[in-house]
Amino acid sequence: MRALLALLLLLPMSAFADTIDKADTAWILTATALVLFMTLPGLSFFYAGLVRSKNVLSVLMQCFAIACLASIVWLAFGYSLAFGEGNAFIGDFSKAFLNGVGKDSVSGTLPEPLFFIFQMTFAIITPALIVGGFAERMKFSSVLLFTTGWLILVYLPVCHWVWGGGWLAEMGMLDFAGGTVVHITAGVGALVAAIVIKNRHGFGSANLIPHNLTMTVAGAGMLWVGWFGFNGGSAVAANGDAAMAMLVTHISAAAGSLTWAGLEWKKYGKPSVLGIVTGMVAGLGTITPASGFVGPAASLVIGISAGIVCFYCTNLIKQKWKIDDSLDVFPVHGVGGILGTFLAGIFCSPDLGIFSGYGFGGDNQNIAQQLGVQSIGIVATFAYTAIVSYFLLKVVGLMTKGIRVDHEQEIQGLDIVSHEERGYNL
Amino acid sequence: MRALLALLLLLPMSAFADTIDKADTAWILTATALVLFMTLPGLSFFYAGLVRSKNVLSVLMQCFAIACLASIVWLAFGYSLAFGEGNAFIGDFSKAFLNGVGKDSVSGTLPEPLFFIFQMTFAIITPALIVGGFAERMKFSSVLLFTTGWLILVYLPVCHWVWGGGWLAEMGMLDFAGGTVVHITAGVGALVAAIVIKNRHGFGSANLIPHNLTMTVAGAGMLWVGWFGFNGGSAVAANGDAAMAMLVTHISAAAGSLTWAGLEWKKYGKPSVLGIVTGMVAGLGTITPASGFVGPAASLVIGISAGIVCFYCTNLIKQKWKIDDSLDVFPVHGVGGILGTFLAGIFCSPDLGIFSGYGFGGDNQNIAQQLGVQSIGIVATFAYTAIVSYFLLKVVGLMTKGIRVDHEQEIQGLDIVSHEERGYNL
Amino acid sequence: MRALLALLLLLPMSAFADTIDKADTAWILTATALVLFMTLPGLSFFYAGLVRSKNVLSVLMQCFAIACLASIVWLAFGYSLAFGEGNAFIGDFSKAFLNGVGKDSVSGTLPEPLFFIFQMTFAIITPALIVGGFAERMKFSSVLLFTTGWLILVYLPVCHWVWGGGWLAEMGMLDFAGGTVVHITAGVGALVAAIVIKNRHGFGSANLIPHNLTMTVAGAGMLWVGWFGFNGGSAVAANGDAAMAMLVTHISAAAGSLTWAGLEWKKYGKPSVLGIVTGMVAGLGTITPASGFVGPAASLVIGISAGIVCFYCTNLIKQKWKIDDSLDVFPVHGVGGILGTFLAGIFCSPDLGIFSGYGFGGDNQNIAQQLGVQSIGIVATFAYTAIVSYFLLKVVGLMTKGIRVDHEQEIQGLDIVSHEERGYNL
Amino acid sequence: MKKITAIIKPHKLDEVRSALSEIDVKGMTVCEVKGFGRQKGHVELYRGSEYTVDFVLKTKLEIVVDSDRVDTVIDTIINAARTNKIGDGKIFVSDVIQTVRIRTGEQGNDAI
Amino acid sequence: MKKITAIIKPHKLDEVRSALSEIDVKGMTVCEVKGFGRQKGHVELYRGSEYTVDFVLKTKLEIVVDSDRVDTVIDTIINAARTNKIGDGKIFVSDVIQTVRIRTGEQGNDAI
Amino acid sequence: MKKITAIIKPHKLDEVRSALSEIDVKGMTVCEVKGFGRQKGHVELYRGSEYTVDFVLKTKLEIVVDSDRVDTVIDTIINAARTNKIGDGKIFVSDVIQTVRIRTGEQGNDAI
Ligand SMILES: Nc1ncnc2c1ncn2[C@@H]1O[C@H](COP(=O)(O)OP(=O)(O)O)[C@@H](O)[C@H]1O
Ligand SMILES: Nc1ncnc2c1ncn2[C@@H]1O[C@H](COP(=O)(O)OP(=O)(O)O)[C@@H](O)[C@H]1O
Ligand SMILES: Nc1ncnc2c1ncn2[C@@H]1O[C@H](COP(=O)(O)OP(=O)(O)O)[C@@H](O)[C@H]1O
Repeated sequence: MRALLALLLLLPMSAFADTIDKADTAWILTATALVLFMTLPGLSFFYAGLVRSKNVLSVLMQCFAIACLASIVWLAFGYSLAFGEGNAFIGDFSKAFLNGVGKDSVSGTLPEPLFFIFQMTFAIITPALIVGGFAERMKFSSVLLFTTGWLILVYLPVCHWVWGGGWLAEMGMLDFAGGTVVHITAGVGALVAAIVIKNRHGFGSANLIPHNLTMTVAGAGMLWVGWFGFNGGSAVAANGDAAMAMLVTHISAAAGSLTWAGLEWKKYGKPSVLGIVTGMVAGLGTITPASGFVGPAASLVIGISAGIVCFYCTNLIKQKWKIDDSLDVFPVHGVGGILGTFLAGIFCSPDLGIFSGYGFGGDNQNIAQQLGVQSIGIVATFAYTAIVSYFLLKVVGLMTKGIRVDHEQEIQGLDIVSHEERGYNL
Repeated sequence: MRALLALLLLLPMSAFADTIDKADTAWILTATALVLFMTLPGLSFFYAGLVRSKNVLSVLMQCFAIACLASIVWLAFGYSLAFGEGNAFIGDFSKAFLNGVGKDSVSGTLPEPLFFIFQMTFAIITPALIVGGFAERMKFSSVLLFTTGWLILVYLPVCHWVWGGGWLAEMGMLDFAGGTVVHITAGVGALVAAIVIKNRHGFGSANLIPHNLTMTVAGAGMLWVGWFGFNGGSAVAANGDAAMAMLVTHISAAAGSLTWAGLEWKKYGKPSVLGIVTGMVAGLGTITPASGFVGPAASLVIGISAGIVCFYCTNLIKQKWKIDDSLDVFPVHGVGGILGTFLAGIFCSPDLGIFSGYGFGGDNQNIAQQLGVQSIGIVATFAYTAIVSYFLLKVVGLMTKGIRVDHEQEIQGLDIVSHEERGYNL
Repeated sequence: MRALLALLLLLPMSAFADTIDKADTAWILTATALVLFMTLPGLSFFYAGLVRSKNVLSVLMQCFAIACLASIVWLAFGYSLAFGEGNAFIGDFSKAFLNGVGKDSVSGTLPEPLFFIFQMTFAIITPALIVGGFAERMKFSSVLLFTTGWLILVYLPVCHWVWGGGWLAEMGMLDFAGGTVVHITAGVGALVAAIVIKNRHGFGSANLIPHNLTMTVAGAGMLWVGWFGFNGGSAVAANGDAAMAMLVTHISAAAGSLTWAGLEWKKYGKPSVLGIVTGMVAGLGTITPASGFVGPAASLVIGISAGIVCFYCTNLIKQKWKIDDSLDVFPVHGVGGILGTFLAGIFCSPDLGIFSGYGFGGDNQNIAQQLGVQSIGIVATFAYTAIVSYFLLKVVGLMTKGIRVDHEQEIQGLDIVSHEERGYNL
Repeated sequence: MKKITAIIKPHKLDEVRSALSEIDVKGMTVCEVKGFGRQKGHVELYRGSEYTVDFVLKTKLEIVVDSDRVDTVIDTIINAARTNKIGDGKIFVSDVIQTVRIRTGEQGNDAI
Repeated sequence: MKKITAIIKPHKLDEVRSALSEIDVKGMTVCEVKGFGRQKGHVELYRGSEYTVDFVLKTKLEIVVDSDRVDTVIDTIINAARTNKIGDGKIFVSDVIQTVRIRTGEQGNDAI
Repeated sequence: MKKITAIIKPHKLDEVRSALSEIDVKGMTVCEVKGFGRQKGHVELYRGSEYTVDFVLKTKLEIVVDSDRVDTVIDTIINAARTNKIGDGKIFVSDVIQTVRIRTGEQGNDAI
């Protein structure tokens, strides 16, 4: 009788032991849609509003084409290299073309095809983020070659290191939703691309001002909403973890926005809409690695830090260093990713009173150890991304006879030059 | 044996007794994203398209900044004052900064952090709605002070009265998703603001026409979709209640749209796109308080009434009374909220044949009793909101040396004056 | 004891036997929002960007009004005629005005009101798709009469044939999410409308170019995201079927996009953003009927075929046949629907190695049999739709004294002529 | 040299341009303008509020030509732009003292 | 005939147009332009980068009138457009040799 | 007084404006126009349909100056706007009879 009871008590569990949780599935189906929405139209609109109208379509086209290419690469071998067994540095080809993965395959509590597409949306947005670094001047063929190569040579390995059971995962590095995997890699990639391709013609003298800030604000709103799927979905379950991840994400975004706008108000006399949405992206990017590990009070601190640090870095790079990372990918995403990955190592600590988080990663026992691991992850990712991106750009330059359109074409604008279309015929 | 069986039959229930329902969680995670989407970019775009292009960014900025401020207030003490124990009029500070609320805290069948952010999205959109009343002429600093003060002094108490176990809740008042809490408060707040700040320069003579109706239509579509989360999510469960709430919401929106467009066609000879989307908002706002309590046939009646009543009220206020509630917040949201709160008291009755609903609130036994309660709620909310809004505007006026920009600035437009940016550089 | 155990093992099942699955409910609530999002603002923006600015509002208005009308028709008797018992050709009026359907009614594992609104979103988008065929020249009254009549006379019967247990369903025809029900009917309806109403003034000579491609790209992104709900939701469950449907949908979209852009690059020297998003729609429309029946490798083939076939058909119809199906509804949706319905009959086969799918429909045993059924479905739907659409247009022509605005009005643009509004006052 | 300024209906631009090309007019400059004249604007209604739009969209062409050709050009424009409805527009002629081609520095009739 | 070109502040357009209607000016053509003059533009800031917008939005009116009426028209414009702030704009007068109404072919003062 | 009308390539506007500021030109009015001339437009392709865009975006400057300064101004514009490619544009000069400053009522050269 006791045995029976025991058995019965196990029933609901065991019945679902190697099967899926449908509620988790419902949420991740949604989260997948939300993260795709972040790129199309979200990010592409955020970026496209910031360029001049003669280049608006080129930015939309680049984001769109990258999304398509990344999806095919992900199916062909990307998923397998990132999440396949493999070794500490890279996966293998065991799941190329989803070999052996069917409707009934399970990954955690999800159908494996769902885990595949959820992760795919991250592989889509990361190279798309880089577009902001070289906007308004790269050849379309170079864009495609560079971003595809970059996805394969940078994103897939780093994703494997951190999320695919690679060496950083083994060290207990904390990166909940991609502060390192997504934002540091994209930020550094954009910075290197901006340096290699050089500044836009007229940078520092002509008025390279946003042609349509309403478009940028639309994209910003979509990014914020979509980020709920990005961070909340990274809990890979419909539960309190997902809810808390969404909560801290939201608070950090709000805090980052207000901080940036406040700094502008103080420094320049007026807060701007571009400022507030940039603060939002900074807040969101910075909380990303920490979102599953920290509590609400900490998220407020993280958001405010994001606003301050990214604000000053943007000025530093554009005004001081005169690097034309055109849409400020590095100071916002790269710096945000670094800052957030670092702060995750502090605020995950369960011993900070109201600022406490939900515990250290791996075998780490205290903030110092965790920060050590986080720092190794940051430095390794930064260095690896910078080096690979640099050589990749050089190789692509050889393949496409230079990655930059010529002077006349830059003046005419990429919409006509690369796509024979114009954005507006009002 | 019988006992065992009984025990076993209880198992699935008891196993989840003080824990969350993951399916409900999955749906409310989504609904939260949908309601945020209503404000950013939804509502902000709906509104921004209706102003002149020199003020487009100011509207977007105001909605965005309000969303951020409301989120921080909600975390700091807003949630606690609205939903904390407290008394019949206001909650307490027991949950300030989510004190004592963690990942594992439960509220109903949801993780409490999820209930927190779901409700937060309502606290975001309500003050944002008021922007339409004073659009194109209020100082940005006054906007921030007024809306934040209003959130604290108006929204939090009324929310507590109706949803937080306050005195209206105890009387069995029915307000499913915020006809009173959201739409009446916002509508009245906007009306008072419009009266206090006075009409826009040129009101009644110059052509204060919408600068971009495509933007307004985009916002309208987003509002409709997001409203599924607003009303459907207010069932706080993934079940037939949520589905029926979404169904009646949709029907009322469709009916309101067609009614408004039809009235225009009859009265002015042509139906307009601004008319049809305004009818949609009227239909949505009006069904909101009723959405969980009424059936499909009643929703058709509610939608049609919304179209008619809000249509004539818009004319009344703008043409007759010459009040420049610039984006018609009161006639659409305020009147819709009043009408819907009232009609909810009728169509909730289970004794109306095909027009039957799902029962009265509290101890109310018949339509007369319920309408009594609904009317008390409407009048109390109207009066309280009007008085507090009025004094708040006066106080803010003292703090910011007048809430209105000067004449020259109004002519130049708030985008340059308040934010040193322009929306379009096509 | 054995009996008891057996009974208990059945418990979880039987407990939910005639009740809903909340996780499925959570997902379909979301999917419903996603599919509505496809029409408003998705499709309406996709289309509106493609017309000239003097007609932008007319397109938005038409899509919006159709959505409203279709919703009311669906409530009144549409749902009942499509999904009510009835006979092999049409349902009945048993569920008119949702008679007898309440919150607790169940359909499959869903609350019936949810099944109702999910299906309603399909009844909304299908007639809205047709707008592209007669854009920029049809009277608004004719649009309303034609599309409403078309919904009743074409959509409802065909929906019943395939999904409501009608004669095609009985033959085991495979149409997962509407390749035939939605895309063939809409494509053929648009083609017939284009032929009957004749070409736009200036077709072939004047520059009838898109007035705002950024709007079209926004709509495209929304369509892609929303299509996750369209195809993924058609699994009517939150499980591996839904996930795999979403996966193949995504891959086909990406493959269609790249194929179309690649063909342009080869043929015209440059890939265009309008090309890539058109390829996306082709890929999405074509995978739709197949999405629940095929695997990832097959979806790659389907997407590529979609890109090629729809690309050449677009040229054929516009350049060769000189038919002004203004926004290319037939070559993209109609042809895509036909192609996909056909290919579903091949790639559903479980015997194609890596290209295998998930089995034949009904009693069909092999590809030949299945293709026979698919072809019957295609031909019958094509012929029925063409004939009914033609006569309907003629009748509407009589009722509205011609379906086309006069020459002067066409030149002035429908926004002013039909709605007395202008899209942009920048 | 003379400058011919023509205000025409926007949808007539393509026809006028072709007609001018045929009589070998080599260049012109076009600007979108709003006109006020006998052709009345219209009333737009937004949520029941009437707004009178006094102005009508027009297209302005400026063509500098050798004085000899003024009449031919005017006739050509009239033929192509006329719809016989109010609002067909006007043609104004004025003197041009000097013309220079920026690229080459050529002056006078050579520069047109 | 003379052409009066007035560069005014955009928000003054409606007042100027009404004032001109009252003195029976039958037609005019309006164009949105950017002006550079004593009134300075402003500095816009995008993410901390300063961009100087040298130009100020202005509205250009072109009115062809009988030579007799030039002074009345100029006075009317000045009265309606003046705000006494820098940037109120300028009025230029030039000669028009010929005017033709496209619809009817009428010429000269009849065509105005 | 003379009016100098220059049609230039849009991206040359900033250079031309600076150059004119340096020779102390105090005011000008700028308008976005579409030009037709030796520089050909381009063909756009939308879903395989070819559309010829005959017009090229240009910027029109109007500068009223004292007659003495016409040549200096023309030279300055040419120097700043020339790229030696087809489409660099044209400069036209015409007479201005009168100039009035709206703000002050000043007339003639004082008003420029
Ligand atoms: N006196 C004028 N000065 C400048 N432009 C004028 C004048 N009269 C008319 N126009 C322009 O010509 C256009 C057509 O004139 P209108 O009086 O409407 O018709 P019509 O030329 O057929 O008599 C007007 O919209 C305006 O742009
Ligand atoms: N010399 C000029 N030629 C052409 N347009 C001019 C000239 N000077 C001024 N303008 C136009 O007049 C507008 C107003 O001139 P501005 O010097 O700013 O103010 P004010 O007329 O009050 O002195 C300028 O923005 C410009 O469009
Ligand atoms: N006869 C003309 N009348 C008015 N504008 C002209 C004329 N000829 C040329 N233009 C303007 O000058 C621009 C440049 O002329 P184009 O012939 O293309 O090059 P270029 O000046 O180098 O020979 C044209 O785009 C047009 O705006």
